[in-house]
Amino acid sequence: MDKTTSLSQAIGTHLHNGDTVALEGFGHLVPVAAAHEIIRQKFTGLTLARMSCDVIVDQLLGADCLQGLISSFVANSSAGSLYELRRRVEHSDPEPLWFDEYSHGGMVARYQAGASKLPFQPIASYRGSDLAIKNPRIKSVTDPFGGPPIHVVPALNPDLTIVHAQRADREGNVQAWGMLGIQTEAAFAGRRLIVTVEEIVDESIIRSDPNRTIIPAHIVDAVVAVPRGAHPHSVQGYYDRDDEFSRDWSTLARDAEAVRDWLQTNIHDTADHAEFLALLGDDHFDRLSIKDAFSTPVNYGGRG
Amino acid sequence: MDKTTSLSQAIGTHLHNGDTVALEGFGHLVPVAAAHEIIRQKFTGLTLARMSCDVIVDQLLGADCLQGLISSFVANSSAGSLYELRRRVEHSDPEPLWFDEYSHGGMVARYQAGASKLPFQPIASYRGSDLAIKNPRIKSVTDPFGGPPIHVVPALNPDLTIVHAQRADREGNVQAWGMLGIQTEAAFAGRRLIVTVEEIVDESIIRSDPNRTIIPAHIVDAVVAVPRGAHPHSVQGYYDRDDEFSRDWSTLARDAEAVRDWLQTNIHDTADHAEFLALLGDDHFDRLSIKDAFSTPVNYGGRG
Amino acid sequence: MNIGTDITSSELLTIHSARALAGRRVVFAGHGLPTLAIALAQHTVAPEIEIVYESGVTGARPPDLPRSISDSVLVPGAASVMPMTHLFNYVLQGQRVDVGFLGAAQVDRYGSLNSTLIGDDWEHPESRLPGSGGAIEAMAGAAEVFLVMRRHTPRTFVETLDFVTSPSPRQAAQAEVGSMPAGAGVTHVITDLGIMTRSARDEELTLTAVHPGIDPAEVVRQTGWDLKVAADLESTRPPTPEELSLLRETLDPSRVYLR
Amino acid sequence: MNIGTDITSSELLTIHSARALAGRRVVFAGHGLPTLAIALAQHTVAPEIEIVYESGVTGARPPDLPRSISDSVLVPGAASVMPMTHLFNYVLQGQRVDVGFLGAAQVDRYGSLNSTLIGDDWEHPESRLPGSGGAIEAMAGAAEVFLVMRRHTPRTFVETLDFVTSPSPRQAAQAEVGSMPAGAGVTHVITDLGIMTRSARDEELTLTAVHPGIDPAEVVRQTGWDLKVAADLESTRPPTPEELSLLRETLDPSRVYLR
Repeated sequence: MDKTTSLSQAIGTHLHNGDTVALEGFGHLVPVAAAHEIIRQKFTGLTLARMSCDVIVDQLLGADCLQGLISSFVANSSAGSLYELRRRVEHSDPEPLWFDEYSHGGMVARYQAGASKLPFQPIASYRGSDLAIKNPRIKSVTDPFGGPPIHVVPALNPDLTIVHAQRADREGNVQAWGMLGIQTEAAFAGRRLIVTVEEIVDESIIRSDPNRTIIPAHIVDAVVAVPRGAHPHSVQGYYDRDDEFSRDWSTLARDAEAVRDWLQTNIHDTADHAEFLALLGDDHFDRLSIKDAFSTPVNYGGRG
Repeated sequence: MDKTTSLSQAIGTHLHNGDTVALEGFGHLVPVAAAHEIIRQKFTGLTLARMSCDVIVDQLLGADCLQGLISSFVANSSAGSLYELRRRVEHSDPEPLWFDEYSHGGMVARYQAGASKLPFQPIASYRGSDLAIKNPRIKSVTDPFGGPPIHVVPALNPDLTIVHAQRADREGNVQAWGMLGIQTEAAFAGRRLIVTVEEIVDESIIRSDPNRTIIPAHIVDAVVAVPRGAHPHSVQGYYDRDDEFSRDWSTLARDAEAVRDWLQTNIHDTADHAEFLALLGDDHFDRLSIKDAFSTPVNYGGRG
Repeated sequence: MNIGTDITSSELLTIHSARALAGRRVVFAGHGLPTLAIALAQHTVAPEIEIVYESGVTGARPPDLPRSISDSVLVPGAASVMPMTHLFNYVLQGQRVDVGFLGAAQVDRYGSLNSTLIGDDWEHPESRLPGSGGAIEAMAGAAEVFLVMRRHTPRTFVETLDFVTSPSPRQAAQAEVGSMPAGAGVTHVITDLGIMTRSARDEELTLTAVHPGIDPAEVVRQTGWDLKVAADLESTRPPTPEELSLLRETLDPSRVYLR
Repeated sequence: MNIGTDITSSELLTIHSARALAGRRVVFAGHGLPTLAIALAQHTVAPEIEIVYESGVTGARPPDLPRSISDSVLVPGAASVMPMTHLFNYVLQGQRVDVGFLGAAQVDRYGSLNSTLIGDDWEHPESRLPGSGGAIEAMAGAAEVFLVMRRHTPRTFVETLDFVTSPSPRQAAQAEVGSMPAGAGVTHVITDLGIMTRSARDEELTLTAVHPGIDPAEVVRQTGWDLKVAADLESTRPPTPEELSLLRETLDPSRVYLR
């Protein structure tokens, strides 16, 4: 079944106001273009699940798409603070943000339980942490094998998961390499799943290396070609991270009005990701170019 | 650190009588040569952990290496019964076998908990199964999130895990492709870890494709080159399965005396795996040859 | 040729198993005949089926019929090979499978299955069988389970299983602990005599079709419980020459499964 | 040149952090200076170190200093890239790490860390910090934790943390629920003033060395609790020209971390 579609169509079909949506990608393969399309379509009341926050969290907050956040790291990586997020958390400005906080290990466990249709997942690291005291969703169970009680975190099953990858075939078999984050688990945990990719490739390429597939087609609802869809994050083998963009954001976002202006110009006034990229300028990706380094082929040969 | 050694040295150093040893590999990449070396060195009182049994389980039983078995499938795949195993289980002949039985899902969960240093792992599939009633190690915990009580299986932490793979570098970064079974989890769950491989390759080959690494060097104690170390099972890209061998075993093993004779000739009277293979004959692997099918290289390029 | 007389029981089972897959998409293939049945379904009633194997392989297009679920012939050209953790946790327990296709040594009237032992003592069985493998997980996680049984006899269709390996939803509901199965349990049983179906949790398997020439009374006699027979009992449509030719000439010419 | 006067605080911290890694093998690198310190250690006291990053990369040999733990420059030529489930479950929780190398906003006398907030209300903090990331897991799973703190002040070395993100083993022992941490917690704290160490669970951080020219009384004043000073307090050995040259010319020539 051909599941390719446009980003606008995919988001419009599979996302609804009030949904919990997971956008995963750990500093690499981040579904930025998809986040922008969510802003463009003016969704509201969403709860975002995202382990490690970044510019898109500030942008979704600035666009008033989010009422809640489920996360374990709320800075802009090494680039500084996320000021929209801080205004919401520190001053309820312009309104409070429901923040369901874990550690990375806790988020990994929540996605795993969600993907596995288990009610919860045990985790060994929370004894003595104020996080386990403050967050009422971190609970404990007794150990029937005689050890001390152990903490458990609840399953996370987003209404929609969106991930970005290097490539997929038209059916939605998705391949990615480099740092993989929690994308496979987030994908299986989601009730619906959209995958954006740098390129749609012929299935013969996917099928020449089946161990490279991180998400099998049968759980994918829509697959969308969105070249440069992870900028300002990197895509291994395609383009480098744009640290300047991320640093500039942390400066710009100190001013709420500047965030509004940026969103108007860059998202609302552009029709799609291609127009967004055009604003960056034709040569913007020149300095983000990468040096090729190809894998040694392996032999999948069998009887035949 | 160079961790390459001989199979005899690796087994002699890292295995002890009475240990629990995991030999994993799901009809592919099975550490057969390592099992034979355990027989050759006449270990006793071992408990074997192995999800899906096969000829090596019958051989280890026939050689009186095992007092216990932890498993979830005790037939010789599609080739028939394992008669040494059946004699032990059905008739305590020549002596009883402690059999700790699960489903495949339960074994997966046990290895995961072991690898994760959790006391147990929840599992959703055991309600109403006699297995959960008969096996006292399948227990339950209450669900603090309001659902029904859920079954849990205990962590499995073998004293020694042995797996077989296509290739590794001398430090022990292990790469495998094709069907991967539970090898990564068994490796992390083990207190010690031996890896046998079809070939030791230069680290530049491993490092050209880091996502292909299924076991990182820092958990490996010994790495041993054992070409054709998985026969009669297949190794993707190297050789096909030897179904005739497996079928013949299920015939031969109906007679306990024949098993003893086979072990004497093929294991005890051979110095190592190379001598074992020599008994099969020079042209034995000709009919197990495979047709090449190489993966399309991917670009790992980054800044730099 | 008179296809009515030289059809083997294996062929009959495979063809009716394949037909039952019409409209299904994600199918989990257990050991044996199911693999062949799914291949036939892909060539006939259900081209969109994605087979998922216990070994983690999805979307396989093997040049040869695989000799087992872990045959490496499944891998070249497959769409994905998942780690076993993903297959068991995310696909089976994760309730991503539409049909789990299983075999068993014994089945009871609500579709509980025994693939563990014959006898009355788990520790010292008369006859030790393979055990669960992934059958327990397929039963608990798949939306429905199809069962193929080579021989329909009172020893295989029993009132009380010697061991409940994979419980029916009804059996699971009677237990006190654990998560309820996600699906309906066994909905189709295909045997050498006919086809039984059920759907609701407390519904028994009902004989809904017999193969041509089979007396329903004989099926009842060969069943270890008082088998219900549907009022509108049908006769199964005989294998077509196309189905037989696909099976014999294209899918299993060396008769790996068609013994 | 007079290396004593033009050494920056970052250089000093990095060099002493690197030295503390002598003899260690598997090291987990948090955000920031730890990455640079480990690189220096690999070039000097601990060539066998295998760095493990939160992003799943092991055995990285980046041509450039990575700008963060998720910089894709870490990947080409690395020994492995693990899925995040393996990194968090099998490596960190699996107790495979010898040293977790962390930073924090606040530390207390037993080595509990705060990287979550400043203020007294989790829901409405005065200042919201990044949060745990993987710090809680590194603290709980690593055999020991090294802490590097850029500024040693009474606001960062406090009697009571505003929020206990990553608890010391002593703090964990006082809780009633959960698994005890596997390791010793924070064993080394490297700051711009000196070095504190501890080992046993109920042992406080003790000032064991000060940098040349630093008065130990000043360190005590800059600490928010009554800091113990070792009877045999040492003066740290100044950075060597080799260490400085490696740092400045080879490892971080563009001063990503050496600000």
